[in-house]
Amino acid sequence: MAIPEMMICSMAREIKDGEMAFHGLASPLVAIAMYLAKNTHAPNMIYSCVAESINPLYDKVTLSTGDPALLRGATAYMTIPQAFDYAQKGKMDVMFFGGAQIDKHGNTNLSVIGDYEKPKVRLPGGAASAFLCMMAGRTVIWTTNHSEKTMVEKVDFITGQGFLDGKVDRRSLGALGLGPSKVITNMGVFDFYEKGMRIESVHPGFTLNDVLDNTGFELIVPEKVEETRKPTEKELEIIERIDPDQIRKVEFE
Amino acid sequence: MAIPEMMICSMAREIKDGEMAFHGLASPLVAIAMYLAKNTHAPNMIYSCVAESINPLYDKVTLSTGDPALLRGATAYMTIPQAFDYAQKGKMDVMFFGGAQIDKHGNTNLSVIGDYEKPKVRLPGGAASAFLCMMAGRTVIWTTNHSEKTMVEKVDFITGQGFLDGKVDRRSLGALGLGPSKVITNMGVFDFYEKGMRIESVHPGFTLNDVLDNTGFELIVPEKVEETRKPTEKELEIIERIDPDQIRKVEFE
Amino acid sequence: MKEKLLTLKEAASSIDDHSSVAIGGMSFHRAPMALVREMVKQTRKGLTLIGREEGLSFDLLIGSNCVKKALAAYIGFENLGLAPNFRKKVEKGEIKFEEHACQSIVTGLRASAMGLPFLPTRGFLGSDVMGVHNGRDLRVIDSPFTGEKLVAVRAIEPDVTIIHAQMSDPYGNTRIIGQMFEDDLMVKAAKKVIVTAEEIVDTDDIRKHPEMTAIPHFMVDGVVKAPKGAYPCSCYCYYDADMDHFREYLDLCRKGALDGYIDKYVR
Amino acid sequence: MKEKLLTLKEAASSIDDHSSVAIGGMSFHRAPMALVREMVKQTRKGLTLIGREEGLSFDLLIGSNCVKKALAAYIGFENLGLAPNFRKKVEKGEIKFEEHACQSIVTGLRASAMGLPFLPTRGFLGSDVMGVHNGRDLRVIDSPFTGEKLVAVRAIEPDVTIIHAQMSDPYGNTRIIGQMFEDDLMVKAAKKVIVTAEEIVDTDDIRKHPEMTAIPHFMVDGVVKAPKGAYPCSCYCYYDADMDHFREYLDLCRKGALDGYIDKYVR
Repeated sequence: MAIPEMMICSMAREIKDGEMAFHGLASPLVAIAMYLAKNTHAPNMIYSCVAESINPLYDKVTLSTGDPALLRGATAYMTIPQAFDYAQKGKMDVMFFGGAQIDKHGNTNLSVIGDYEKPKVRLPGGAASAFLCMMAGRTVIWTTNHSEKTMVEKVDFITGQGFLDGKVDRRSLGALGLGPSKVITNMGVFDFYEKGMRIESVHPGFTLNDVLDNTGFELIVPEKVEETRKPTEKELEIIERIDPDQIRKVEFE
Repeated sequence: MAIPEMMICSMAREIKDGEMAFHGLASPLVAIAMYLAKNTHAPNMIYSCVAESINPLYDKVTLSTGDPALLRGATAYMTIPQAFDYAQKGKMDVMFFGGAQIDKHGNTNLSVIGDYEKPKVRLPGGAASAFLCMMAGRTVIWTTNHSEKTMVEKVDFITGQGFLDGKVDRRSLGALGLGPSKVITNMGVFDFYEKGMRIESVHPGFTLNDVLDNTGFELIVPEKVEETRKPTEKELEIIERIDPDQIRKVEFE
Repeated sequence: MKEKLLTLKEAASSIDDHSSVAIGGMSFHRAPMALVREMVKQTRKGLTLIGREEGLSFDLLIGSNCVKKALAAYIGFENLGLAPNFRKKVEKGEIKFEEHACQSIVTGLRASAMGLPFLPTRGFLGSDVMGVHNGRDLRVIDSPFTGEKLVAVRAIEPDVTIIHAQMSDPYGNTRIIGQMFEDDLMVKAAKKVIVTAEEIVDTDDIRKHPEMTAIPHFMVDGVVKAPKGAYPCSCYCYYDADMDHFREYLDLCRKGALDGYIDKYVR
Repeated sequence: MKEKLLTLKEAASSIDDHSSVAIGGMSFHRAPMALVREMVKQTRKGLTLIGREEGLSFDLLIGSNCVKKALAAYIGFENLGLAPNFRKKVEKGEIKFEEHACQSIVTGLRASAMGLPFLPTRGFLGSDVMGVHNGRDLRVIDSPFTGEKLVAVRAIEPDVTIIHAQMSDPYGNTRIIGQMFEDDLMVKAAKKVIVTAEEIVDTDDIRKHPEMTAIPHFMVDGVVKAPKGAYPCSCYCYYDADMDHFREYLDLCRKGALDGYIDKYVR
């Protein structure tokens, strides 16, 4: 099964028409998903991104999702500080974040494996996470590496806030947004039910047991586990058109 | 005697080469003085102004000193918020302020004659005064109407901070700048000596007694009262060139 | 993107009585005068006006009894003279004026544009402008790291911001040519935004120079085609300020004949 | 205006060991790489690097033992992989990394650019990023008017900011085409500024479009003519990022052969 396309389509479905979505660096799957959403069910979504561009008209997705080329054909130039100001007014609807670790409460870690001062692995850092995870209307978390090492009981370091310990009210910490709405992995799509992570659907090619065996905490399993909806012909065509160079596969290598 | 030119030349002399000077609205005398300074002794001064323009190359001074035309030929566009940021870093050297009332400690009033809540005269407001009088390296104050009503013992309302009560240390109130360095009127030029206002020079055509009789507080009179240096031919020529429409006379009408 | 074209009449009607309205432009320049005139015609009531350095837009609305309060750092006509209606109404106690300095207007708008309840500034201490606000909108604070005294400025969030620009597309992607005069901050700070524009252009034209879009479409609620919409104020690259018009206004107002001006230019 | 033209060598020499240096650009884009390489060649020591989302500029200086501390929100090579030298040096405890989020870098630079000791921001609470700063540079405050909890960010004032731009005149009037990437904030925040530029243009050209001057001359201390000065990073409208060069860098570093890279491209 074509997992990149499956993930892209799942991401695209998280964007509603008229909403503002934002992607950061190292996010070709998200960039393609945003393009896909805009060219299918969400023509009025506002595409904003780390390339400081609003509604770009680019020909094809770039390996760097901060590429200056994304400015061409945009309806506006909006700097990162300006975009963050707008997010701080509660007007950024959806933000997508990757996580090297993702825990059962939707917290993400892009900082360190191990101790902060003496890390086993120093990761690149969370970029906008600690800010936007509290500001965006909701966050969508993704990983292309669904495994016990990625999907963990508790992240070593909370870079991006999910539901934290699962008990605290995010609003009491100044959150403007609701927190993680979905986790999209190479194996399935997950949502949160009473602050626990729940299986929404499993991608074709994987079984429920694949998912459970590769998750480092107890997932909530619904009565009926759906299969993730497959990309349509039209969706695949749009994905291929915007990504002829197959950049969507880089993260799976 | 040509008082507008006398005042313009006195103002121009307050700008040192390399300094950043700023003018606001309703300031044709200042605009001409800055132009004059730049074209005589201070070629490297930085001309900044409420028209959000740096080093404009305008042909002639405009009746509105916030005229968009001042942007033409500028080396940079700098918004008011950006200019204020720069002032807040202590990097704006000289600012010129008019005053409907000016008191012996160099405080200025552009707000109200009488009580704030029930004013006898509601003046236009101090524009940038309450901020820039504390931020600018020094302020130069002017009036074209040197009289007992203008030059008062104590302003009815401190819009722009001078030396306040003459005792308080401006720095204890967060001032980055030294305060008023000169007061330039239609009758003379004044400086501050131990926080009292002192006659520096009297314009040709006026006597010391004219000045004293028209001042509502006790001026410090130096041993020798100088006559203000007259504009040179070159200065007059530059003034005429930049102000062929005689806008410099408007404030005297 | 959603089309947002309105007539002047519709735009003015969409501004509620008793709302707070930030007005773009500065002094004689690029104020949204056509919309202001329409507001006068529709006899808006009880408005709170917000601006930095203002002239005719404020004085006309004040003189026409549309205003209960104004926040600004300067209201006047530069070297043409004082603002006659502003002056008279304040002196008679008929409107309230909360005097700011430019920086507190800028800082309050910036705070709101940034989604913050306040921002700090330097300056102000020692000026009686602090007393006007009496701790309500300007308050002395200690800087958290350095302990310095700064002034906190409360966010200024206008109910509506109205500006005049050179160009907009039907969706609100707006170009402002030349000076910005904080129109961008007023837009970002406001709950609702109306743009009047000299020209309505195609989005394809907007896309040729995204860096020229001062205001992105999603910040705008209504777009009005209003050629000469800043007149008698200037509109950079389109027309200069008509100083004779301002002189006529001032002459009439000083004679107590604002009605004559309104009959001639507003109704 | 004063001419400020320097050679790359002079510019790099003017950056003191142990100073804090903010580096412009973002990720693979418009970092001042020619000047960074010259700094490596001159073996600067003990630098504190400041940036938001950084790649080769940081990793090369870190790998070359020029750095004692870094402040950033991201150091990596996007989908090409982790930053090998950054990772190794932090894991070995050889450099200190103060992890920020983008917004705290932006806010700290903004504070300094505005001449303020701090600025507030929302967010951050609940993230372990707060703990990294332990109240030193990020601190919870109560908003003065509303009582809300906000985070105060201490001003970030680099000793030196280095950026690469498309054009500058000899005095430092600098045009940046396309994305700004906070280069303007870094410049305004810094004590000293060096601009490298693809082209040195006449001031007469600058004066034709003042609105395109991203950085006015008086904020700049040194100007270096450096064609291809961002390479292998992209420079919008001049050249794209050379991804093969980045791949070569990463391959060599992963093999422990940074010296080979330096021999080939730096010395």
